[in-house]
Amino acid sequence: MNGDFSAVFFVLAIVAALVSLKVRDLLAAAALLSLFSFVVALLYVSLGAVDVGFNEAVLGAGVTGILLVIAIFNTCRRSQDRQHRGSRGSALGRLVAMLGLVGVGAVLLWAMAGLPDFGDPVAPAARHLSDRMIEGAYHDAHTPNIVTVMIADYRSFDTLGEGIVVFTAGLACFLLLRSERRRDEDGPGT
Amino acid sequence: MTLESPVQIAFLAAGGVAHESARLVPNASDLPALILVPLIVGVFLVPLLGLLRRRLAYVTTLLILATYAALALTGLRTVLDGSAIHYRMAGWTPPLGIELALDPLSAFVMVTIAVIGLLVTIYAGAAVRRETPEREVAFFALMVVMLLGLSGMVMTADLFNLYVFFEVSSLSGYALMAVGHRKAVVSAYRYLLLGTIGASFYLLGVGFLYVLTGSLNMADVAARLGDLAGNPALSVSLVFMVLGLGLKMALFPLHIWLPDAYTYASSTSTAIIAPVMTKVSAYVLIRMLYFVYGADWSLSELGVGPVVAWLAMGGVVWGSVMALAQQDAKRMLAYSSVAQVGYIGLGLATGHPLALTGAILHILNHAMMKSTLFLVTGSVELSGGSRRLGDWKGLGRRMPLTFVGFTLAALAMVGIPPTSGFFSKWYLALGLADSGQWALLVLLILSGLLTAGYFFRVLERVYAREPREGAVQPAGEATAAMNLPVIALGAGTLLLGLFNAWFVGRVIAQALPAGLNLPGVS
Amino acid sequence: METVTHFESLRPLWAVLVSLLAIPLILLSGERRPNLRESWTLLAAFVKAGLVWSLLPDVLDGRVAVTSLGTIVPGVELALRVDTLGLVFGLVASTLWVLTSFYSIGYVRGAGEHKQTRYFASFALCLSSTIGIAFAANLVTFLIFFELLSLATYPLVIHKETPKAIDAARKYLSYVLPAGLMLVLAIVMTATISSQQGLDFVPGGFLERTDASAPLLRWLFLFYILGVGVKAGIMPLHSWLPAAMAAPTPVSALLHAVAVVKAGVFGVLRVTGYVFGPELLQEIGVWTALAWAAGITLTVASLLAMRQDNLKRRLAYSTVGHLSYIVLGAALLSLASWKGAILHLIFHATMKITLFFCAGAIYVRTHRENISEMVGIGRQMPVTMAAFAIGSLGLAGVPGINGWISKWNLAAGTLQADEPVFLMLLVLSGVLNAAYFFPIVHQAFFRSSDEYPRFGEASPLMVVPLALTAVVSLVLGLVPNLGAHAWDLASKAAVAVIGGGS
Amino acid sequence: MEWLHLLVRHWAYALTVLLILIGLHGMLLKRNLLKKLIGMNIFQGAIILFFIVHAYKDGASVPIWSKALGEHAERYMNPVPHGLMLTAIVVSVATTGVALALLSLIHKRYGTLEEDELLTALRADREEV
Repeated sequence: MNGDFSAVFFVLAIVAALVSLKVRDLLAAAALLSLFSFVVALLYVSLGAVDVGFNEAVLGAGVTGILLVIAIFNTCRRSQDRQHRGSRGSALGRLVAMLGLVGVGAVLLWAMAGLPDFGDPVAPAARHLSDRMIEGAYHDAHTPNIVTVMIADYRSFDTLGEGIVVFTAGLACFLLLRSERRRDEDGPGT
Repeated sequence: MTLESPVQIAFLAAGGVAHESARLVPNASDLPALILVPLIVGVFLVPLLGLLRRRLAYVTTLLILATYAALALTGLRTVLDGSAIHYRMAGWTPPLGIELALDPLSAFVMVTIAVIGLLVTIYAGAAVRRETPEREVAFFALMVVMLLGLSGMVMTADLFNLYVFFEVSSLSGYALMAVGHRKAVVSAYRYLLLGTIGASFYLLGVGFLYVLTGSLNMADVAARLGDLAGNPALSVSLVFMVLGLGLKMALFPLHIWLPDAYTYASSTSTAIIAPVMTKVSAYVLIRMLYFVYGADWSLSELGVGPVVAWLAMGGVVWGSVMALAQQDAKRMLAYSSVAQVGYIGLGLATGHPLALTGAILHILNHAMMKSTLFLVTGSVELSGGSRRLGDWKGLGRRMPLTFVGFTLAALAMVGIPPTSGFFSKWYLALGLADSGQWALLVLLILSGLLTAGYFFRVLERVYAREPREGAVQPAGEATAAMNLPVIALGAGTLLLGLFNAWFVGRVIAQALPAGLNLPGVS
Repeated sequence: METVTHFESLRPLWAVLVSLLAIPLILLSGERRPNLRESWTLLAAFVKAGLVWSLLPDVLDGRVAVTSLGTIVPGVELALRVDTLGLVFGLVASTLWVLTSFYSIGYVRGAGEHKQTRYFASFALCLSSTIGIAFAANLVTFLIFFELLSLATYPLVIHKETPKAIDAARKYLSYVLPAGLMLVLAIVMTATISSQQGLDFVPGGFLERTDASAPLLRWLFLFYILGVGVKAGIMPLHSWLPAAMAAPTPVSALLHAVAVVKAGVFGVLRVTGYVFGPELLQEIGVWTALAWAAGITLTVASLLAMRQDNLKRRLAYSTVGHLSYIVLGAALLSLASWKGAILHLIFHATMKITLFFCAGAIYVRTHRENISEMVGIGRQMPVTMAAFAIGSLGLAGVPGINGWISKWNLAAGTLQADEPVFLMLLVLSGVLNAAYFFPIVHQAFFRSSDEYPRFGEASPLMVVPLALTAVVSLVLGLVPNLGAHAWDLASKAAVAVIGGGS
Repeated sequence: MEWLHLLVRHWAYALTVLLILIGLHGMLLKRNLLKKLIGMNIFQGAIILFFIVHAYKDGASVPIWSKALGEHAERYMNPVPHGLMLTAIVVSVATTGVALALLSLIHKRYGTLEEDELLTALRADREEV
């Protein structure tokens, strides 16, 4: 795999993200978000994370996109993205938010000096746990895909949690959307 | 592959239970997993039985939480000698696999969650049916899910696993927060956005830690941090942890989601979420600061301690002042939560064993007080009253039992001895004094006045005023099932206060991180 | 110095608990069975007084009863210990509660007060806290009961639930709660700097010069005085007290003339004598500040008292002044001044409660509160007004009544401490006392008014207690050592704190 | 100059940071609630990317065991972040699902997803529970 090749996907992803936040047609924005996810999925693959890439393509680009589109059809298509009408509180809020963004960016860039180089094969993360998994996975589980061994065996508890998260989302939607149906039967809310 | 783990765990649980019945003694080494089993089973069992008969959901939840509470108490008793039980999920040694750790601190928080969860559930039987009609099954199931998520967060010794359970509890929390008042959906949405930022910041912090150490197990990470002290990336990881957890625990000024969310959610939602959700985040922060990063480096050397301490104090003052200005009981309590979380933040940021003791004690303490108070607002509303404090005049005579609980909890909030509220502040104050933080000490003491201001205002109305014409008044006393938890929790604050020395000596002294020892406790 | 032995006993604990246990019984009896309810109060009052009195022989023999209830915070026990000073306060409060209980019954029934159950329950809680304060063995125990007392008094101040009462209650809280917090602050600081672990009260003080720098100790002393000084009515912290006169008169009589304010004064004695101790106070030099605060308070309060037309308010200002006598005695740190202070703690209680009882009796009979409306009342309520005369003469320091003895000792104390200026203030204040009390007595007996219908005395439930306290004041003035051995107790406590020599 | 060096060596990280900021910007400053959600997706995607970027090893292959590569750890990408992020992606989609349920409720109740209009509507909504 060639890491430098992924630079292209990076740039594409950034463009897709920016445009998706910019456009006022929400449907287009949703489509662009799907595109973003898809590009990111390609990026994952180009970085050697095939499983994550597939997952992102299916869930990120696919499921999220579809959910968004359904939601948009149920609500409204246009985003006004209007500049707020200058209430002082919200102007202050924007200022604080901007400052927060700048702060987060600065802090993250400052961290750069302490991080191992991109692609460094002897970085701590590349050695400790990683080595033990790569060397032990096939031996332990007789499955060639190390990531599969990891999520299904070494860290199966995470996967249980993941299952519960999905289940929770289902329950949450049930709790929320069911209520609305009842309200409709009662008559439209004001 | 998703199915494999529940099966594994169920198998494990069956094994554990069989073992137990054979020897009539719980097998202590299985306890960490065993405690979670009822909740994991409950997540699936509650909706399943609920589909059969709606009422079964409530009963099942009650049984499951009772089992959970019993197990959590057993767990606490087992580790009170200061030991810790480590359980390897699926049998893999950490850091390869995920480890659950039951030590005095996690057992203590677990018991807090369990007890509050159980008592609120007793209350919820009637309340949920009224507040979220026809959706009790989902409501109770989500409640169990949330408690599972929180318990997972408390027990896991793995940084990423903690994130997963973080999200489990958050997602169910968002949903629970969205039922209630019509406006609740909007506040829940805001909560979701900010909560996601919080969780993601935490994840980012984990990312940095992983990149620097190559490990995810807390103990392992802590051991491998040794020579990284000067690394900016390590500092940044801590910053994001504090920001992320600060958001979830509503540390000032990251509390902005809280007042609306607590005000508009249904009374049961608030009563279950307000006491435990922010506290568990505080607990995780304690874990990170003291057990992973090490307090010497994180609080003192990096200077996070003073910053968080002063922000927390800012939260105490701001929350109290805002609470003073509220006319809506729930909103007042919500702001008071901001203030009370400030006390916890203050204690954990000071780095002094006594202050940390105060913070840990306040976790339980505030959980009890706040759930009592929110339950009382719920009782008033469900009995036909209003949340407007102006309409609370004369309620003391109309709902005498309910307001016994309220009064006890309010006095504890103000910090009148011998309620527990006094003692958590006492330890905080001792810690601040001993570490020479005079300014914070004086502010801490004076903040009690603000709290007194908004609670005595209510007590005066409740007991010494006549209801005005046309006030929305409750029909009468709440039901026994609603009053039982209220009184039990209110009395709990008194008992915890009277026996705080025992409690601190037996439980919290064991829960303190190594190197921090309480003076006067052997 | 004689030897002191300690012995375990549950009597101090029962003395605290007995009125606490009466509360559920009072609540259960409720408004529907007032006689049963009141019998609980009376029973508790008698048992409590009996328990406290039973400790008197022990204390006189130098044996100190101790009850330990286990650790309350690490290193500090929740413990009761009946030392001489504590017993003095306990005797005063518990004995007067018996009389006040009878009087209360007469008063609330006569005045037709509402929510009488809450009233009696709160009263019982107040008494438990007061005895707890008296017997507290260490600072933390003291603090717990001190705060409990603040809280328990609140329902009594707000009792009438009129706008005036509500305002008074707010004012009361806004004084005593910050004070309580100051006390917490002070105790936290003490726990941090002191080398003594248990924070136990020690005659002569347990703080030492080496514990902290002098400025810090001065701050600490200030926080203590702010903490206990509000209840002790030291100016400018006094103004809750006249406002609290909105409460029913028995409350004013027992709590705002005896229990609550004396708890404050008692706190001053504890802090000066048992926490700091005379030596340390001399060294850091704060005693003069306290003495001046007390000296100014007792003068100004007497002046203000003259301007009050409302009888209870006048008595309240008089109380403020007399509390400062005690504070002054404590601050002067001499043997005689301490003896005088402790004696005044007892004697002022008997005299002032008489005066309040009288004010209440007049109110119940005539519904008049203002002095200007009480012209000639002595002819209709002769017993009441005779008692009033005894009380006020005593407070003014007329020989033969017990106030004279304590004042004499205080005066001697100023000379022992070589501070004659305070003697001048004492004398001046005595004159002012006379100036604001005598006109009341004079106009009651020697001026007649035609506007009165016939009133007659109030119910015996009220008249007997007030006559009794007046007689007690008189008798103690002649034989101060009778019964409670007040003189011996005061001497013992003063010697313990100041030491026999100086 | 040193900064530039750093930037070159960490270009992938720097671009990830940029994505994080874009996502956060959308969440915090967009006035449409759905746009905020899109921002959230970008933000979460960027954090996932952060992990994947740090799993990359120069000259390594995908973490699937093969005889040709043998048990030489340095020849495979770091599988740990990959496994973690599989979970994280699911979590992020679940969150989006709940958020969308909330959004449709908000729209049903208040008829708008614009923050400004929503604030006005909320202020007008005085209904007690």
